[in-house]
Amino acid sequence: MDDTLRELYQDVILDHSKHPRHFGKLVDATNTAQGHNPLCGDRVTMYLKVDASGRIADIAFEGKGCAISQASASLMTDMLVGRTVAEAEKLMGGFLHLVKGEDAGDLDPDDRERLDVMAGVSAFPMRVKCATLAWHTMKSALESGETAKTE
Amino acid sequence: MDDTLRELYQDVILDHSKHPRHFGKLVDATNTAQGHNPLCGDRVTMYLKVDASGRIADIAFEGKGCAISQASASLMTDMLVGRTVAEAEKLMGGFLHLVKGEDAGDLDPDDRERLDVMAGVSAFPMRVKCATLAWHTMKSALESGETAKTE
Amino acid sequence: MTAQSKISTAFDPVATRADFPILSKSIYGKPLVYFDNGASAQKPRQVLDAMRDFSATEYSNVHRGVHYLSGKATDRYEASRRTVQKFLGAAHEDEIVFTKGGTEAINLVAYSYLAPRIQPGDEIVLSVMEHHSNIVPWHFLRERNGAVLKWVDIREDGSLDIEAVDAAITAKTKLVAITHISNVLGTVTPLAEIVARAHAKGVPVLADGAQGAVHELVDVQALDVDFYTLTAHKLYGPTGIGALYGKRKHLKGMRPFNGGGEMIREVTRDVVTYADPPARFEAGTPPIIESVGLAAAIDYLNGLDRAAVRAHEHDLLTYAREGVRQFNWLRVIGDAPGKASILSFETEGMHAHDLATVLDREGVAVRAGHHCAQPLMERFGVASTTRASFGLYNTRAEVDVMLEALAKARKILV
Amino acid sequence: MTAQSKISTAFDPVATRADFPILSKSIYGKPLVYFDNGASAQKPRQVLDAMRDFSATEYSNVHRGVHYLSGKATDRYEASRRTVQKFLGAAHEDEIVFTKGGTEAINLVAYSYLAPRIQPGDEIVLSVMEHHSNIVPWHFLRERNGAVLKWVDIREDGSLDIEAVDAAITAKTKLVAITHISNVLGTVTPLAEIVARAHAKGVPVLADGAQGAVHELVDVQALDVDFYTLTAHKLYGPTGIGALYGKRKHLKGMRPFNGGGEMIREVTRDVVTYADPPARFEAGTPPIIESVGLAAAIDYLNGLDRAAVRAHEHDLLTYAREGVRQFNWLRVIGDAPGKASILSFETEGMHAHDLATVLDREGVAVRAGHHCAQPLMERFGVASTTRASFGLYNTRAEVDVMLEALAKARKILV
Ligand SMILES: Cc1ncc(COP(=O)(O)O)c(C=O)c1O
Ligand SMILES: Cc1ncc(COP(=O)(O)O)c(C=O)c1O
Repeated sequence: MDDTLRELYQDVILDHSKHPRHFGKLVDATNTAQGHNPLCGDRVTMYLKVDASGRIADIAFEGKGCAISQASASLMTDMLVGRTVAEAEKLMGGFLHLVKGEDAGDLDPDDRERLDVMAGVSAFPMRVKCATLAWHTMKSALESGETAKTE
Repeated sequence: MDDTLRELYQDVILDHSKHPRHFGKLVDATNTAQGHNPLCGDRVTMYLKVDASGRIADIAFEGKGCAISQASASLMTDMLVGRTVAEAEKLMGGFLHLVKGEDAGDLDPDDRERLDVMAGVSAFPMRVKCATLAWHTMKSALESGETAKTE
Repeated sequence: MTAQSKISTAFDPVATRADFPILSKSIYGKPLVYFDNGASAQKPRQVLDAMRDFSATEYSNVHRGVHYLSGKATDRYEASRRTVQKFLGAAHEDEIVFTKGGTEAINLVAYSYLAPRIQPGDEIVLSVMEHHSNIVPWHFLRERNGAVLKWVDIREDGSLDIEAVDAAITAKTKLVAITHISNVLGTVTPLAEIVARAHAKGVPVLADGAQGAVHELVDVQALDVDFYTLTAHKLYGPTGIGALYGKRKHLKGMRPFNGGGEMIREVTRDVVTYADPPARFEAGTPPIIESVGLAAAIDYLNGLDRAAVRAHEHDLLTYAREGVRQFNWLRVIGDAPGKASILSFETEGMHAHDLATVLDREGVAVRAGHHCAQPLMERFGVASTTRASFGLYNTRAEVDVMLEALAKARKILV
Repeated sequence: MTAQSKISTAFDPVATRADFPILSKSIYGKPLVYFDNGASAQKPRQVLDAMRDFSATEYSNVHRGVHYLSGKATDRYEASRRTVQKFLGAAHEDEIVFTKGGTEAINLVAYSYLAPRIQPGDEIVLSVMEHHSNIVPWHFLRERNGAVLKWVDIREDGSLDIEAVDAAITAKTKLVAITHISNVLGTVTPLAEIVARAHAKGVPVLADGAQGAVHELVDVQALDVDFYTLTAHKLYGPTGIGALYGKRKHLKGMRPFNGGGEMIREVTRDVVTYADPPARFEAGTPPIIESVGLAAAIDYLNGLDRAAVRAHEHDLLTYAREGVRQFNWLRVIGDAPGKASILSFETEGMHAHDLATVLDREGVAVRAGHHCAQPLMERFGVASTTRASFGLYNTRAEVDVMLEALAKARKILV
């Protein structure tokens, strides 16, 4: 059995992809964005509720995609809910480095550990875009609500 | 000195090209055609006067071009004037074979000898079109008066 | 096992493998099993050698030059045209236009033939299994000229009902644009019949031969098709070149597509007149070296027993089709009778991309995605499929590797 | 004499000759003297090797594939884009669109940028020394959209008067389309100034860089030019590929050119949405192997001291220019200050084709004809010229061979 494959498709990932957290719509979203991965045609829609204090009060996502993109979206929503926008942005920055096999910077050790399940993607350059789709879409949602896509 | 070159640019050819016979217009032409060699941009216009008995009573040509195309046009007009259309066609067929180094068929020995000055062209495949331009144009003029070109 | 062993009337796929340098490659320590031929085929050294030798000994720009190399290069380029002419069974060499690929060949017809003939409301008939190359140029005519696209559905097994095509052709139809072979389903369309039906109503037919020229023995005169396109890189030839076959009567009446050198008769400040076909449609320096590669690829194919190659590819398809029956989580999409060696499938609970990633680690290159055929994906209600497309050099043993890899993927992913 | 001897800051043309296999060829028993570089340059083995190695080890179709070879090929293709980006000094890689050649690059701008912006009476400014590639696409817009072509004359020495360009730009001008270097005269146009003048009036500028990219060190940002085109085969690279540089702001607003795979975002039966640049303009399988060849050609050039190459080419031009002064029957056309290494001339009493034939028999490859620049021929009142265009591998000794051959031709032809 191929270790890098096992590392990529570890149980946490498969679990997230099969039972995605925060899957669905938010009727009272303050920010939304759509993401699209032209490589595989995968799509994701992000719904956010940012409260007056700049905290992500609620999150949901919809979309179809591969295990990596679904797991990544699920993990992200799970981790971001309840954080401030600034915290979310720091985490997102760290993640985008991590999946490319780059230095993720000084993340909180707990966050680091949770994100680490996605680190295996860095050995699969063709799949990095799958992992980052949800995160780029989240960024768009936070910024402007415009359509994001992984290039 | 390169023999094939001398053969190509022999005195008869250079003389014809510098002093083309039948150069000019025919005001009372019965058939005319324009020819164009897209390779070099050379052009020729043929003017014919075919009489009631199907004889080429007069011929003239105008145009600019390289020594080969000018000489060929001059030689052709010189040889065709006074012949019947049928005779002209036979000669033209023979010439088109000759310049490609193919069997020219059973030409009249005198004709054959006069045409032979052009035979050197067959060693220069890039220049065959220069030699045939006037002849193709003549063919067009005889047939329909449409624009001819060497392909 | 040498390239020279192809002397029997049969065909030895194992022997031909030696001609393709890339096939001896390992991927993550596993032998490469290249099943992405539908996207692009690998190239035999005969093609690579021909291009290199030409570049190193006879290269120059073509046409309009008087010097030796210009003559050589022009001769080779025009000889390549005749090679394509014979390969497609065209009556005249001037019916072959070199293009940058299959896509450009179709666009050329859209821009130069159809656009000036379209009135708002005029119809273009096409099937739901077309490749985007045979869809988007017609969408342009919809967007820009008011054309209407009339879609012909296919049967559940992927086959095309000739009556459905016929029914779609009306008095407003200006062109039937149909693939010869579907790049996703492998379906071979009944091209000669489609042409007969269309011509009966006075409508010309363009066939997208990107896949058809690879798997079928094409005779454009027998098919009586008006336009036929091919692309070299799927035909074991180079990238950067394809060809359009068009009947003389059509090409003669078409306006130019790109403007530039070689396609003009005369240019002045005020007017321009155009050269005859095929030059009219070959503006600029053409893919000269690639034309030599395309001719070498065709020569290579002609050197094989093509009927035997076809039988071999069909055997691979049948073998693989049988092999995947063991997986009750796998649904094959496209089972039309007589289909070409392309096997697309959907896998329950596994996304095509994840599957392709696992297969890749086993050395097996398949394609996952919409295969530039989104309307077809929609027709079957899938976002994507996994596709194994077999080429002449593939073997049953390779199919076995894929089958094992599929079973492994199931274990990892579900 | 080896390829490795290029370590000094200077440049050794004789050493580089070993890199070009074709240069050791004999023509009719005479060493090849290749002076037809303006039409197309020869290719170093570094380019041929790169293409072959890539084809034999990393080839696959690009984009959308998940498997290993697809990733490799995509990486190489996109790396080639960055190589071109750096070569032209573009700010962003998505400003580089791969095309089939220089001609297609200009046509892309005509079809996708200008056509939808032209109202009848709108003007396009161009010079009388443009190549047909930078004329005919604009004639199409005249024929089809009612555009007016405004021709800027040149001075007798072939130089361009910036005031004449400025004067031609009016409130109706939609584009200035101008060559960077004339393929007949060698004239280098004052591109940065032209751009400045045009921009002052709000008019964008397209520069035809087919020759400019070969002889000048291009920096599109410094030039501030809106569009810049190049073609690989003149740049010691392969046929079948070229590139368009376009400013982001322009490309983003342009409609697609060819329709097909890779250039879409989504295709349904009813609508189609398009990908962002550069993908939007790269329909179908692109010239993948050729992109590797183009990058290898640029790498090759970058490995030389390009300023020294330029100086060398200039030396050849000066030497040849001096050399032909001995022939009182020869008139050079184009003597603009600072011109590139292209020497066109007319010969009294000898037609260019006859001359070229004699030169060919001496092994000297020159071009004879209108050089796809008929309006320029008309400007100088000639039907054709003979053109010697020098490349980096040419030498003074070769110029001597040509000069002798010219004298010989005179004897034979007059
Ligand atoms: C059926 C079909 N048509 C058209 C094309 C387009 O060919 P190309 O990408 O070479 O232009 C392809 C391949 O991509 C194809 O499979
Ligand atoms: C100045 C100029 N522009 C455009 C072109 C066209 O380039 P290509 O033939 O590669 O398309 C050429 C060369 O033929 C040229 O010299």
